[in-house]
Amino acid sequence: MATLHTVNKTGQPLELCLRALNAGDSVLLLEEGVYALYEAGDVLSELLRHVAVHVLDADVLARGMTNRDNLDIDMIDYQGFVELTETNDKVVSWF
Amino acid sequence: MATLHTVNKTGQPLELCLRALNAGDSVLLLEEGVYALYEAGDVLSELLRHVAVHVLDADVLARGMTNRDNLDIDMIDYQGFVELTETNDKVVSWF
Amino acid sequence: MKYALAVYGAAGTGGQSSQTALSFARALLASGHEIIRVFFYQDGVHNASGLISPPQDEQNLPEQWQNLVKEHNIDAVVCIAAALRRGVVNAEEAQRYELPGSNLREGYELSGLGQLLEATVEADRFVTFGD
Amino acid sequence: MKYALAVYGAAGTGGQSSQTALSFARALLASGHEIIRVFFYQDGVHNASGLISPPQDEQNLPEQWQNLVKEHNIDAVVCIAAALRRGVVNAEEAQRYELPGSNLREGYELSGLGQLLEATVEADRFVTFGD
Amino acid sequence: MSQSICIISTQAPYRGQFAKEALDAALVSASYEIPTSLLLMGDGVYQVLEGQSPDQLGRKNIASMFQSLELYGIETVYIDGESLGERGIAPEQLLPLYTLLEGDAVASFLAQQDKVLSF
Amino acid sequence: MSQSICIISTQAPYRGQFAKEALDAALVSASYEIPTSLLLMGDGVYQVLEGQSPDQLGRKNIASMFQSLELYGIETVYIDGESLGERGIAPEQLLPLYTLLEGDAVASFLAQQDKVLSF
Repeated sequence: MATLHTVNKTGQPLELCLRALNAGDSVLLLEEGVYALYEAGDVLSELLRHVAVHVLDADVLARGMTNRDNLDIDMIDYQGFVELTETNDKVVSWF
Repeated sequence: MATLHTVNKTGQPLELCLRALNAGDSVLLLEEGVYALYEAGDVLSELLRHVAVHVLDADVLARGMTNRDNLDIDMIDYQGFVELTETNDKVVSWF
Repeated sequence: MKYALAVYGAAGTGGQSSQTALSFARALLASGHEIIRVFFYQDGVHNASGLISPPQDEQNLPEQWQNLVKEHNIDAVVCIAAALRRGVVNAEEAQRYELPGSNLREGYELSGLGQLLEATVEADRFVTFGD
Repeated sequence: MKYALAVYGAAGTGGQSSQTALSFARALLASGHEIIRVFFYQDGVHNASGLISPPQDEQNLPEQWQNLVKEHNIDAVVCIAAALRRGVVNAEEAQRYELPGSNLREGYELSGLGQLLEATVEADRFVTFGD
Repeated sequence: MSQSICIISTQAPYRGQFAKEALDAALVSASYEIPTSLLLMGDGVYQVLEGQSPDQLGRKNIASMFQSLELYGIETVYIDGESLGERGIAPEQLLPLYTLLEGDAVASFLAQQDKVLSF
Repeated sequence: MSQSICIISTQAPYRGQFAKEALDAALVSASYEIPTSLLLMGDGVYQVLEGQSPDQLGRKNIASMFQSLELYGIETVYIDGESLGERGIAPEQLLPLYTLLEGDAVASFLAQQDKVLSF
């Protein structure tokens, strides 16, 4: 039962998501959750070793965060978001 | 120019308030800001040495936080809130 | 003293600011202070909607606000830009924007941000109730 | 696959969830998936208000939602309890609660939380768009 | 319809209607005879602090609403232990109807659920 | 009416209308010839990150709205340095129209203001 976790803010939503992850899960950062690229670099690097982390391109571009793509996080569009919901068995939203 | 700072949440509002305080200012914790009694005990103890900290009774009672009154923070009602706005020169709201 | 208040939140949704502001306003008046204006901004504009029906076992904050405004003849201004994007309109705006109806309670005026700044400067104390 | 969506936020206020959910819904349909229900909850009920006029230089999300609902014949349910406390009502509820008007857009049904749970269970995938 | 539903509630008790809506959803779910669990995380743990008196806020007591869960066959509320610890809350300050999930137990619990609703 | 007004903006750029409303308030205030300053703190500092492209969100570019401030005589935007540091943002990633307030400077700056509006 792999799970897609969506995270739309840093702070509590991101922290709670981190403790709910199982091996094989995926994380999608969207809306203000993309600020994790700025605020949680260390956490993300650690995270990337265990689960797949994606960011939604529209939200990254909107906020001018492109200069942080050195973190090598997979940037996807809404089509990619849909595919993540197909390949995972369920979706949990953290907000 | 003494200032009354109202804080209605822990997290960013409380953190920003802390760095905006001058000697002689007052802080009023209200709404979800009263959870600072649980989450920021050390910060509050430190704070109490420099500025006057108050909590709004209606919000403390609503949330069942009465067992934390060992922190010796002044509990006031709305009348007391009004008085704080009289004795300070201005009000800054952190939310 | 002269007070001006800004209310940013709707009743019973999001934060608690509508309720807090109302209690504070009552305490102000009980202390003999004057409220020169209440400015309803952001989701606070919903407090002026006439279509809200809270559950019977909860207080009706929009009604209580309206009663306070009437009783004390308070200058209650609803930010027009915030109200239009949230669907709170009077008959005049409904006509201008060709909307199928209007819902602003009596006693409230739709107006611009200038009313907030003016009140801020004219008041001895300005208090924001953020949501 | 069969999807059910829950939308918790209003358009252009608070968070961004209304816009995100709309983009996701369009991408779902473009991929050939079926949306068995969209449940508008919390501040999401404002998306069904017919009195909203966003600024002309911004997109009109309530209108875009309504177009999507019509075009694809989507079962669009607005939580009745959440709607009543936020002032979003149809003619029937307006009469029941003696309100001076109604504002629910065409194409939306006011109903209870059972519709959310039913859709959650019946769908292959359930996605919440929190605000 | 033997799918299991978990309702996660992460907001403080009088923050909008989040806490009440999560409880409503749990009750409706259980009344449809769906296997239902309720999990409190983050600020959601404040919902079950004893001694709440929200009369002055004109709100109903959230803690007391938890008592109706049992009538619908929801006999325990799951609580993230780490969220308690972060807030310095001792288990004896809570309503006595919970099951603590410590460490990885939250993640494994969620992995077993078919659908998750968040509030 | 020589009172000074400071507008504090603490929310990220596309979170509701907070950022835009703070800018609107600053412009109206300045147009009334009130001495006006704008202070970004917390997530508010994200408002002036260069390179924002919010077209796909159907929103106007917040960063570009800052350019109208100068027309109304608001020649600098005050930024809390600590908020930048916490987010690992370098000053050169920002629009070039700010004054950094470091350490106690934020508190002393606020002490000088007659009225403060928060967004």
